[in-house]
Amino acid sequence: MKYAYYPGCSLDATGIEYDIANKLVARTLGIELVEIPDWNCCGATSAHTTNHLLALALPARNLAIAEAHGFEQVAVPCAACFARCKKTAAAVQASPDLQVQISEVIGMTYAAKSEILSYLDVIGKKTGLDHIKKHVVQPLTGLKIAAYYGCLLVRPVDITQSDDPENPMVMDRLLQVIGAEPIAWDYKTECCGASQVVPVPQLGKKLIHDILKNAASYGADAIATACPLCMLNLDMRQKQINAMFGTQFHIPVFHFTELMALSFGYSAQDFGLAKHFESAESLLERMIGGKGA
Amino acid sequence: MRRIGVFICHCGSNIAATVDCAKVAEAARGFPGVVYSADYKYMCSEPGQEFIKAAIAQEDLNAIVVASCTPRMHELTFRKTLANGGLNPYLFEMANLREQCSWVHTDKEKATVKAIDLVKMAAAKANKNEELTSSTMPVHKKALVIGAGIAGMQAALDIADAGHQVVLVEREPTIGGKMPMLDKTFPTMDCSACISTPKMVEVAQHPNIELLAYAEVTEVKGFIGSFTVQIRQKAKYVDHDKCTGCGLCETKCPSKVPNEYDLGLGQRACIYKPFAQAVPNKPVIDPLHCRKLVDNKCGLCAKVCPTGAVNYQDAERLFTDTFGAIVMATGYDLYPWEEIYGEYGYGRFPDVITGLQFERMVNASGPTGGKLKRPSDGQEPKSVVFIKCVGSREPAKAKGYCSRACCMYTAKHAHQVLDKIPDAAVYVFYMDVRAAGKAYDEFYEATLKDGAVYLRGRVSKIYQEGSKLIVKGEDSLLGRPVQVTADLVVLATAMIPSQGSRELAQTVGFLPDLDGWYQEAHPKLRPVETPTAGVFLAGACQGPKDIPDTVAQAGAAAAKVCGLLSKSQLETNPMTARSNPAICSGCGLCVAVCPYKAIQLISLADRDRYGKRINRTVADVNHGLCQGCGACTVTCRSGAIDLQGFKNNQILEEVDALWR
Amino acid sequence: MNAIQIKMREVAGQLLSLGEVDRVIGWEKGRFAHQSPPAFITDETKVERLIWDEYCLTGTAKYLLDDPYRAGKTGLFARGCDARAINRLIQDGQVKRENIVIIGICCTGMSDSVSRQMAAKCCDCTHPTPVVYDLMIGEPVKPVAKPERFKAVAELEQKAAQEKSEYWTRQFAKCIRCYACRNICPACNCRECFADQYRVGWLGKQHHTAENQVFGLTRAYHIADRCIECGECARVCPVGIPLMELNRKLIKDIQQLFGDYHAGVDSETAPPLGRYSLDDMEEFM
Amino acid sequence: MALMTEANWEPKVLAFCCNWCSYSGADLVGLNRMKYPENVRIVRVPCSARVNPQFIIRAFQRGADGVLVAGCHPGDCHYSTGNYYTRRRFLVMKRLLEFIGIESQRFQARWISGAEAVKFRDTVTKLCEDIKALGPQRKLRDQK
Repeated sequence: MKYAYYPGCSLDATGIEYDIANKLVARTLGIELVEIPDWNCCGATSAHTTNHLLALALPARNLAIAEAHGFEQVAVPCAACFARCKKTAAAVQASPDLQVQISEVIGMTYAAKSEILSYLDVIGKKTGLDHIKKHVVQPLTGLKIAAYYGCLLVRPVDITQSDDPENPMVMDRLLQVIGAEPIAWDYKTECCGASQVVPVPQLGKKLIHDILKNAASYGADAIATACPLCMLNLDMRQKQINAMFGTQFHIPVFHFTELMALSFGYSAQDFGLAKHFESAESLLERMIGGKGA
Repeated sequence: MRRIGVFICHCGSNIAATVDCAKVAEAARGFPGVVYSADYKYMCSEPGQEFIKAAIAQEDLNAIVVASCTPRMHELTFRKTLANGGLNPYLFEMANLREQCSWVHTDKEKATVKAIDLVKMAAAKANKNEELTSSTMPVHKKALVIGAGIAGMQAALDIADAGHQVVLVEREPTIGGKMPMLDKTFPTMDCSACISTPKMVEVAQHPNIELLAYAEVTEVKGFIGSFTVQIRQKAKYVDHDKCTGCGLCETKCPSKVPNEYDLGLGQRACIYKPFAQAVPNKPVIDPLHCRKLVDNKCGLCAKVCPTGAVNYQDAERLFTDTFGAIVMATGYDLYPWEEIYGEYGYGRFPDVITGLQFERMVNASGPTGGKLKRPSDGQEPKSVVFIKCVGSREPAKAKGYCSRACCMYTAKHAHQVLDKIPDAAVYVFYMDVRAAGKAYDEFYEATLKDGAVYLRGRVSKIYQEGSKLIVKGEDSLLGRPVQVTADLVVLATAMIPSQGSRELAQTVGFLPDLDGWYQEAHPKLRPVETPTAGVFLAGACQGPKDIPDTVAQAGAAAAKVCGLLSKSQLETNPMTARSNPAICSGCGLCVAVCPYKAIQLISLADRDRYGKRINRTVADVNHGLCQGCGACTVTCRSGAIDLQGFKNNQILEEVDALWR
Repeated sequence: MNAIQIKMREVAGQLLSLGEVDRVIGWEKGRFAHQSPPAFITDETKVERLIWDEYCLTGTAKYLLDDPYRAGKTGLFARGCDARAINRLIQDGQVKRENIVIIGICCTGMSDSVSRQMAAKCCDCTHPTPVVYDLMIGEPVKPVAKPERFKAVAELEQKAAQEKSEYWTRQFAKCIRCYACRNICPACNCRECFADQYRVGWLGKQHHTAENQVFGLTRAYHIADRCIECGECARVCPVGIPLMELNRKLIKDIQQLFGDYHAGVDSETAPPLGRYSLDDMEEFM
Repeated sequence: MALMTEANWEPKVLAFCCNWCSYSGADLVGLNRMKYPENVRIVRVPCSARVNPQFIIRAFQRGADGVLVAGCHPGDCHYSTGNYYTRRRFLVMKRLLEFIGIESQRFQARWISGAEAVKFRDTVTKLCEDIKALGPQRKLRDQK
């Protein structure tokens, strides 16, 4: 399988280990990821609060380049980028006028014909769980993991085409295949507070706290994410949360592809596990006898 | 030859001020077929009508045109005048000189030119008018009521009290429907069972009502006045003639299953009456769970029955009867919220229940004896959250309509919780409070005073934390998220048409609306009739309703039925479609467009062009069903099907006259 | 072509001799080399009359209506257009499927008797292979979309009202009201045509352009959602009125307005003007 | 009556109105004493679905300068579904008329309820104005 790959800005910076893990997983599974040449920022939350046309034109340019290179499918690892790309495609498909307007703005034709997939769906829906299972050499047996999807991967459902916006199961099934034990918990699709934590810290941090608390209450050893922003929030801010709420959370947070890479036999050095704030060392020690480290 | 008389009305100065009536009358004398014309101050007055009658006699007129006001006002008046004058009333035509000429124009010369044209058109049509006569159809003086909830019972009683025979069919083992399941009724808080069970008994004892519980309608043929209906009596496995209803069998039956009547909150035996006051107050055997019927084991009920009423060999029975009218009263079901509300846990939290389950729980004769208990642990809830509009007003995932009764029963539930558990906290998540009804808003206000906390906003998530339910939502008035820790959550789920109602509508011969509710013939003017003549609507099958509205509508439907059954013959409207078998080629295109299913293809004995005896297919219009819309006429390329009173040649003649 | 002709005679002979049909309708060689008129054969020894050449232009199905109540079964040679015509007649209740044995022929197109080029009606054919048959001669070909058959209509649509009016006035000025278009049309199967009903007065008997045009328009509307595009009307018109342009205009609009519909491709789907959808386009608000 | 010449030409517009909605809407214009041009002549039919497109062709043939078909709004048909057929028939017929050169303004279909007196008045007023601008209708006409 061959996909145009749109990493987005996060995967070039705070989420660089996600990018590395994605590529490791792709290599193992025989998926060819071709990075869209000369890609630009998707606009994320800033663009559509500023100018609607701009918010659509930014992703449209990336998607148009992918189309020009003949790609029928685009893989997007970041949930925010994914939401923006999907929204743009839907808007252009719904309005021929808008298509003309956008194509004029970006200086190339955007037909909105290619299928846009989150990287989670590429692995979890398009690749085949049986195929993945064949590559598992180091099953993560006994790892109680909370699969966390956040909001932008699942909502609005008519844009994202999520399997179930209230109780998605794609990542859960994937984690099960690599030997882990996904838990049934309640905060799978609650907001991680990404856009609140800077302007309204007390609100944003409460959102993070609630997610950690619910995961902990169900006995999760770790949390798996499919978005660099969710990852950053849940991982980086645990210290602040503990200070603010008087809690003692130290829950390792992973990109789902990191866990897959581990199960495929890669070691933590192969990607950037050391870049995480909450150390996973002792957990991995317990899990796979330090083979990961 | 038509000898047409034309009468121009001044309508005082209403017409005469803007139209030169004498000039119009004069011009009319030149129109084809017109032998007499006159103008007069008030044609509709007694002398005006006498004037027409006299002219009919003196001038030997055989068609009349009156040019006055709109035919919607006086067409019937003048038709009677013709009849009194000895002419067929359909040899009449009207020109609308007032509403559509003098009142809308000011230039007298131009208005007069137009008036002449209008009279010319009317005269041209009158020239082609034919005598039309009504035919009659017999009326079987017996009504069928389908569904014996409060709507069906009320309709049956009202029809029966008027002296007509009624057959009341109910598919459940007991009549009563949902109303006896309820505890109290808003806003008066009188006991629901106390007012509905006497009705059930009254139905059972009424000499004019034949009750067929545990039965279903399987086939309907015919039309208004004589519907031939096939009814299937399900196997009861208990001979109700022998059974005394002592209930011994129920107490001895060793198999227990969840009781549908208590919505799974309680249990029943496999030989059972749904509830204590069931009518008929005699049990049936549940063939899916009875050990004797499933495995041929047990047989205890037959052994203990003192009258030998249990009969495991019982089989269903089909029989046929003829009715003059049918009342649909099939009621509603509740939306299966567990299928789509992932945010409320897809039904996996036992302490999230529906309003109807709450009713059973709060009901003194219900599974908990009227005590509010959490289904999970039997504890008394101290914090109860109600969520309204679950499935209603939710076009994105469920139904777009409002279910109408939920605002009030939720207010009632809130009040009941506060009444029974005074230290309880009650929260109601709502979108709007729709309390339009007599004493409804006062009731809602009282509930607020009782201490119920109304939070305007939707609930986004319910999850379990320990033994508690965490309810997350929004207070949209404050613009803040809210979180409530609850012991019990009660959902006001949407009403949906009862299961199987769409198929039943097809059986009876009409179509439900897009949501599956039974479509009334006209939303304003014919709210209890269906487009199929002789089929009427009562209660929630037509759309969500509370009890008072249901009963009122049932009474209205009954009045319509009584009106119909009070006649022994029905006079049909003669302005209906006729098919000319000589021209009809039997293509059947007209059959499909008829909204009343009035056209069918029949076989006609004929000879072909070589003189050989053949049978060929032609369209045939049932004049009892046809309402005279004329949609069929346009589908017929050869004009074999035509509409009496608005025939192709009559309308073409009107068009032609304008440029003659 | 000869292989088809050999097979036709063989099949016809078998059907007649086994008594499965008591007549077959096909084509034979007429007086002129460039005409192959229909043949009606009841005797198995006469099957040699049947031919298959490039001038078998006439549709066979409409001949079923010449004696619709005859007792025996008819073996009907049917190309794509004839098969759709049969469906048309079945759907309109004019013939019964069980009374016909359809011998399908996969047709590659016929030649115009005058120009000797591919006949216009065959150039525009979308279903060369029969859509309904009992026996099949030849190799089936998939239906082709042929959107270009609407080209003439689309071009005319672009013209000014005056130009359009002049065009059609000129065309119908030629009409001699012979009704050949109606008589050959499988969708025109009324027992009594509106054009013959002088009592109702749908149409005057006078032969002048306005009446001719009203006839043409009315006929086009009558078959609007039921025309199977066999092109016979235009082919038989002795004065060459482009009748298929009117029919195609209606087919094009109906497809655009109410969704894809090809009359006669099956005998079940109701014609679009005999049904409706709540979501139909709204331009009368 | 003065002979109609080019100079004093007044258009004649034929309107087919369904009895239940549009005809009573037209009556309501009168009851409210609102005014519209004298050029309109109304033919009453039970339902807009009774209007055979052939009637429209006939009107143009005989000399109508414009034709209006008016019925109840979709969903409000007195006979439940009649106007849905009307809609299909005249969506098609309108295009056919344009195809043979009848200007689009000359034939219109409109949904006018029994309460929409203003809509009736405005519709026929606009129709008459459009037709006056176009001039007499000569296509499809009988030669006299």
